[in-house]
Amino acid sequence: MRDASPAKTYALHVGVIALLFVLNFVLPDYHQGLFARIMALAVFAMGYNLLFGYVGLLSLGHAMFFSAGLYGAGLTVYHLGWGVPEAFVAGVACGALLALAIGLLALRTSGVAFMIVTMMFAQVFYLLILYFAAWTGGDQGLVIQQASRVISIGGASLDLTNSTVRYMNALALFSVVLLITLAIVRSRFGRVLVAIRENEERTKMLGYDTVANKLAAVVASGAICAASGAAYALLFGYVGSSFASVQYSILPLLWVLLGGAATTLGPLVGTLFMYYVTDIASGFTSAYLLIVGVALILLVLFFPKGILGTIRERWLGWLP
Amino acid sequence: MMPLLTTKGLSRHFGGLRAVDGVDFALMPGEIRAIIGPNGAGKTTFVSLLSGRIRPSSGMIVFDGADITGMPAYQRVRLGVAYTFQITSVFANLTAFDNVALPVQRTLTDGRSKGAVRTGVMEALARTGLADRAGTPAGQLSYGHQRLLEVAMGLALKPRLLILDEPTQGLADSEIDNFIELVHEIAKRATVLLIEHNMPVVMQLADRITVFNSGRILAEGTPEQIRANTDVQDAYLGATHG
Amino acid sequence: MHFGPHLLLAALEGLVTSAVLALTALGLSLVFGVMRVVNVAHGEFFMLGAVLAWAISTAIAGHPAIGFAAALVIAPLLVGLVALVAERLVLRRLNYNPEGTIVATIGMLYIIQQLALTFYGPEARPVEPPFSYRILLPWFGYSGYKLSVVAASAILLVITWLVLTRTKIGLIMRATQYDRETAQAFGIPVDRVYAGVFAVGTMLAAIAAVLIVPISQAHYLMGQDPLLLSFIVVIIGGLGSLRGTVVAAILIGLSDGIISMFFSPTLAKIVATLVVAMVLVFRPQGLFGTTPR
Amino acid sequence: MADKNGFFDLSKKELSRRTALKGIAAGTGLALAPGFVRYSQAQSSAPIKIGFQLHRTGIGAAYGRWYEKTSAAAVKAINDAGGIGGRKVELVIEDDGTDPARGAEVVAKFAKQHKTDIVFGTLFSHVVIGSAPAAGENKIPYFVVSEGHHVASTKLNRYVFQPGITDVKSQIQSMAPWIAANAGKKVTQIFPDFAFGYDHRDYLPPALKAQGADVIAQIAIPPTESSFTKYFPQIPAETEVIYHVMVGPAVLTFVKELGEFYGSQRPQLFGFIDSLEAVDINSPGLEFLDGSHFWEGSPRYAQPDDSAAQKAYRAAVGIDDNGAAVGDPKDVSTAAHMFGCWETLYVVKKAMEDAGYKGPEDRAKLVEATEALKEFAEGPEHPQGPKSFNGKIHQCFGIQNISKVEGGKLKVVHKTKIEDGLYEPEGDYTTQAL
Repeated sequence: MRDASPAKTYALHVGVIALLFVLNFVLPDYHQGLFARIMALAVFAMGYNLLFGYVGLLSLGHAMFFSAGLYGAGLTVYHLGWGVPEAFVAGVACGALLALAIGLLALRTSGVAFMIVTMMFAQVFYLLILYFAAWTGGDQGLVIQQASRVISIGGASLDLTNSTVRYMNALALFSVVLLITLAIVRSRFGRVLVAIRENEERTKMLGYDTVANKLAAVVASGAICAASGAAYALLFGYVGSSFASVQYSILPLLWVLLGGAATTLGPLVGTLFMYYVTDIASGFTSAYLLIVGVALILLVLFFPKGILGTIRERWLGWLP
Repeated sequence: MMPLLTTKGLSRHFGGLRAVDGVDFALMPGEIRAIIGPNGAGKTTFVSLLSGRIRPSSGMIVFDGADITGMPAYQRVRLGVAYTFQITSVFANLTAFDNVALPVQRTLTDGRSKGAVRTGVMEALARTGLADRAGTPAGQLSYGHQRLLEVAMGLALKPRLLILDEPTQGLADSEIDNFIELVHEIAKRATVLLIEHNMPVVMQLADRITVFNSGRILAEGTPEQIRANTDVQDAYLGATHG
Repeated sequence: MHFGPHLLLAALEGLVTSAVLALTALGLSLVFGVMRVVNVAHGEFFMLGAVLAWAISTAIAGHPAIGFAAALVIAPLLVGLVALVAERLVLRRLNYNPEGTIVATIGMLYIIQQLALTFYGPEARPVEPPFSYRILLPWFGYSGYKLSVVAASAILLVITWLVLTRTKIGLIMRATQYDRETAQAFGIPVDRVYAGVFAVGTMLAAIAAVLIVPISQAHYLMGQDPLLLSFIVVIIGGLGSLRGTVVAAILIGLSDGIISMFFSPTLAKIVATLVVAMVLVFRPQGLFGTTPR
Repeated sequence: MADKNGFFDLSKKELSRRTALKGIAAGTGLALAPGFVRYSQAQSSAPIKIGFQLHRTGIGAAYGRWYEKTSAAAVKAINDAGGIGGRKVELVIEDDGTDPARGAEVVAKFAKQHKTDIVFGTLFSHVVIGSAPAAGENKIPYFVVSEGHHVASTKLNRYVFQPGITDVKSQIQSMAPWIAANAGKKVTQIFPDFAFGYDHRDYLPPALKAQGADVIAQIAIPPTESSFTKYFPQIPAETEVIYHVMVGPAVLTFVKELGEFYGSQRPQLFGFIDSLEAVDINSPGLEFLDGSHFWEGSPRYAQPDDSAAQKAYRAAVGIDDNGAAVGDPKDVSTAAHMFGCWETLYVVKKAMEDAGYKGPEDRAKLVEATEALKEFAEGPEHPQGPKSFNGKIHQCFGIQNISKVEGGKLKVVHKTKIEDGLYEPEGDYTTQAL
C-alpha cells in the first residue's frame, strides 16, 4: 500500500545515492569511469521507464530524445561556444520540445502503432542528423574538445574530464532524476499515470484528460532522456549519429525490462547488469553477444518482471 | 423544476443497426430512475451516449442547462456525470485505496495535503463497507466487493448524476439488500440513473421507470404504471420467450 | 536518362523490393496477427535463410541452378526447425506474454547474429543466381533474375492466400487469431497452431532471403533493415490483413524507388518515412484495418 | 549536472581517493571479480602491453579479422627480433563492436584496467573519433590505422596518431593526375552518403580541376541502401569515368547492378578497393569489373617486382599470391589496408626506442618522440613503401598503387609519388599541452 512505508522508501533511495557516492572512492579507476557512464545512461533508462513502466507506453524511438539532448548540448558548445551549464539546459530544452511535438502526433495512436510511429520519427531524426552532416558531423560525429568541457563559476572551475568531477556530476544528475522520479511516482500525477496504464478507458471515466496526462509524461520522459544525452555529450566529449540509431531506442527498453519496469531503481539495476555482463563476457570470449543473448532469455524466463520487479513481487512488496 | 438532464432526438447507428433511435428523455434532479428493457434494447448504448463514451450519430444532450453533446467524456465527469461500468472494471493491480484515491484526488480542490485524499478515500470506502479492505489489491477482492468498489469510485467523484449499469449483477441476495440501502443513501445527494434487470430491485428503488425497446422509449412512469402497462408486458414476453 | 525510362527503372526496382518485402512482412504479420508476438528476431531468421542458402549452394557442385533450388527448399526448412525449437523452448514457456517475448526475441537476435558471425564470418558472400539473363531494354539493361523474383514472390503470396482462405488450416489459424480461448474451447490445438505459425512465419522470411541472396549477398548483419521495413509494412497494411500487407509492401517498395527520383536519396528516405509515419498517425488502424469497437 | 556548487569539486581529492582505494578495495569482495585484479607496477622485464582496439563484431568485423592477423604477425616478428627495447610486446585485445560509444569505453579500459602502454588499432572513422576524447583524457597515445582524414584534420587531440597509413584526402589527391591523364576528363562520382564518402566528394573535384578534368555529377547513396540500380539513371550520358567508392556489405550488389545496367558498353571505371576488401574479385557478378582500375594501398596480388620485404611480409601474415589466406583461397584478405597495422607497430617500436620508453610515465615522451619522426624507409618494417611523416598533424604520407583488373587479378599499373599526395597542414597538434 502506498503510504505504508515512506520512511523506508526514502531511506532506500538516499542509501543508494550514498552508496554510489562512497563507490567513487572505492572503485578501481576503470570501474569508476564505467560507473559514471552507467549512471549517465541509467538516467536515460529512468526517463524511458517513466513512460514505459508507469504509463505503459512502449516507445521504440527514445533514441531521438537522448540524441536531441546529445546534439542540443554538443552542437551549442561546438558551434556557438556555449558554456557547459547553458549547453546542458539547451539539450534538455531540445528534448522537451521534441517530445512535445512527437507526443502531440504519436499519442493519436496506441499499442503497436505507437511503437512503430515513434520508431519512424526516430528514424527521421537519425536521417536528419546524417542529412545535415555539415553541422552534425554525420555518422563520424564530432569531438567536444577538453577545453570546452569546463564549468567555471566565479573563480572556481570544474573540469569534466577529471574522473572524479565527472563521476560526481553523473551522480548528481542521477540523484536528482531518481528523486524526481520517486516524487512523480508517489504523487497524484503518478497515480493517474499508473491508472492510465492499467485501464485508460476507466481513467477517462473518472474525469481525467488522459491524453493531456500522457502528453505530460512524454514530455517529462523526453526531457529526462535528453538530460542524459546532454550529460553524455558534455561528460564524454563525443556526439555521433550512432546514438540516434534504433539500437539506442532498444537499449533503454532492455535495461528497464531487465531491472524491472515501473520500479524506481530498476533502470539503474538493469543498466548496471547489462554493462557488466557485456564487459565481463567480452573478457572471456569474443562471442559475448551469445552470452548476452542467453542471459536475456534466461532472465525473461526466470525473472519475467525484471530483477527488482521479481524481488518486489516475492519479497519486498513495498519497493516503489 | 428544470430537468437535470434531457436528450432530444438522440440516435446512434452502428452500420445499419439503430441501437438508439431518436430518444427524447428527461430526468429530474433527485430522482432515482431505472431503465429496463429486453436484451439489445439499447440501454447500455443510451447511457454510454450520456456519459460520452460513445458519440451520437445525431441528436442532443443537455445537462443542467448546458449542451454537452460534443463534450469529451472526462469533461462530463467533471461536470458531475459519473458512470460505473457494467463489466466490473476496477484497477485490478491497484489497491482498493488507490482505486478510490483516483476519483477523490481529482475532486479535491482544497489544499494539496495527503491527508485530504486519505480522508476522502476512507470515507468513500466506509460508506460502501470496504474500509478494512483498503490495502488489498482490487483484483483480489471478491466479486461483490469489486462491484461495491466500483460504486465507491463513482461516489468519490461526488457526482450530480450517477449512472449505474447493472450494479447488482452477480451479487448475492444479502449483498443486494445492502446495495439498495446504499443507493437510497446516495440519492439523498445525487440523481441516480440505473440499468437493472432484477425487477424486485427496480421496484424497490425506482421513483420512475423508463422502458426501452429496439432503441426507442416504449413507456415511462411510476413502478405501478409500468407494472400495469400491457405494451411492456408484451415486449418483455415477446423478447424473452419469443 | 529521360523521365519515362527512369520512371520505369525506378518502378522495376521498387517491385523487386516490394516482392521480397511482402513475403518477409507476411511472415511477421502472421506471427503477430495470430500469436500477438512481436518477433524482433524476424530479421535474423531472414539472415539465417540467406546464410544457409550460401552454405547449401556452395556445398552442391554443378550448375548454379541445382544449388539454388536445393537452397530454396532446404534453407527455409532448417530455419523453420530452428524457429520451432525456439518457440518450444522459450516463447511457449513465456506463455506468449507480449513484453516477455520482446526481450526473449532480442536475446534470440543476439544469439543468431553471434552464431552467424562465428560460424559464417563477417564477410558478405554472394550466391550465384540460377540463371543470369540480362533483359536488354532500349535505354538500359535489367536483370532477368530480378523479374523472376517478383514472379516467384507473387506465386508464393497467392499460395499463402489460398491456404489461408480456402483450407481448413487457414480456418483454424483465423479462428485462433480471432479468439484464442474460444478456439481452444472448440478443440483447436492452439499450442500446435502457434508453433506452426511461428515456424511458417520465419520460413516465409527465409524464402524471401533465399530469393534475394543472388541479388544482394548474405551478410550476418543483413537482418535489421528487413525487420524495420516489415514492421512498417505490417502496421501500414493493417494487422492481420493479407491484402493490406501486400498492398503496403508494394506501396512502400515503389515509393522508395520513385521518391528517390525527385529528392536526394537521404532526403527521399526522410520524406518517405515521414509520410508513412503521418499515415499511421492519422489512420492508426492501417490502410486496410478496421477500427475495433 | 544540476548541482554545480563546490560540493562536488573533488578534483583535488585524488590523493584521498587513492588512499581509500588501497584501504578498501583489497578487503571487499569486489576484488575477486576478474575485472578488479590489481596490477603491480610494470617492471623493466615485463612485456610492453599494447591495447588492441579491434572490430571483432559489428559492421567492421571483416576488416577486424585481418587487422588481428596482421598485428599478431607483426608482434611475432618484433618479438622474434628481440622486442621493443629488449622487452617483449603483448597485445591485449578488446572488441569495440564497431561502435563509437563502446570504442571509448574500450580505450578507458585499456588505460585504467589493463594498464596498457598505448592503444592501437581500429579502422572505422566514427569509432576513432568517438574514442579520441577518451585517449586524450587518459593521456594514452592512440595509434590508429583508419585512413580517415580525421587525424590530419587536427580536430582530434595530441594523443592520436596515424603513422602507418596515408589518409584519404592524400590518397584522393594523388589519384587525380592519373585519372585525368588515362581514364577520362568527365567524371561522375558515386559515393556513400556519409563521412567516408564526403571525403571523396569534397577532395576529388579540386584535385581533378587542377589536372584539367571535371566532376560532372555526384551521386550520394544512403548507407542503408541495399539496391542501387535506381540511382544509375542519374549518371550523365557523357560520363567518361565512373569514380566509385562504396563500402559495407552491399558493395558486391553495387558492382553487379552496375554491370547489369551497362552491359559491355560502359564508361571507364575507377574505384577504391575499399569496396571489395575481403571480397574475391572473381566472385560471380564481378566479371563486369574486368579492365577497370582500382586504388590499392598495398597490392592484394603478388606483383612481379615485389621487394623481398613485401614477400617476407606476405609470408609472415600468411597470405598467398592471390591475397587470400594460405590454405583457404576463399578467405580473401583486406590487403590494401591491413599493412598499416604492421607498419604502425614498427613505428611504435621506433618511437618507443627513441624515447627510451620505460612505462606509462613516459607516455608524453613517447608522443614527442613520435612527433619527431620524419621518414620511414621502405624495408621489412615498411613493406608497402617509403613514407614521410608530418609530426604536426600526426599523419604519414606514402605511395599509392593503381591496379587494373586483368584476367581475374589486380595488376599494379601505376605507383604514385609521395609528393602527389602532400597538402597544406590544417593545424598543429604540437601546440597543444601534453
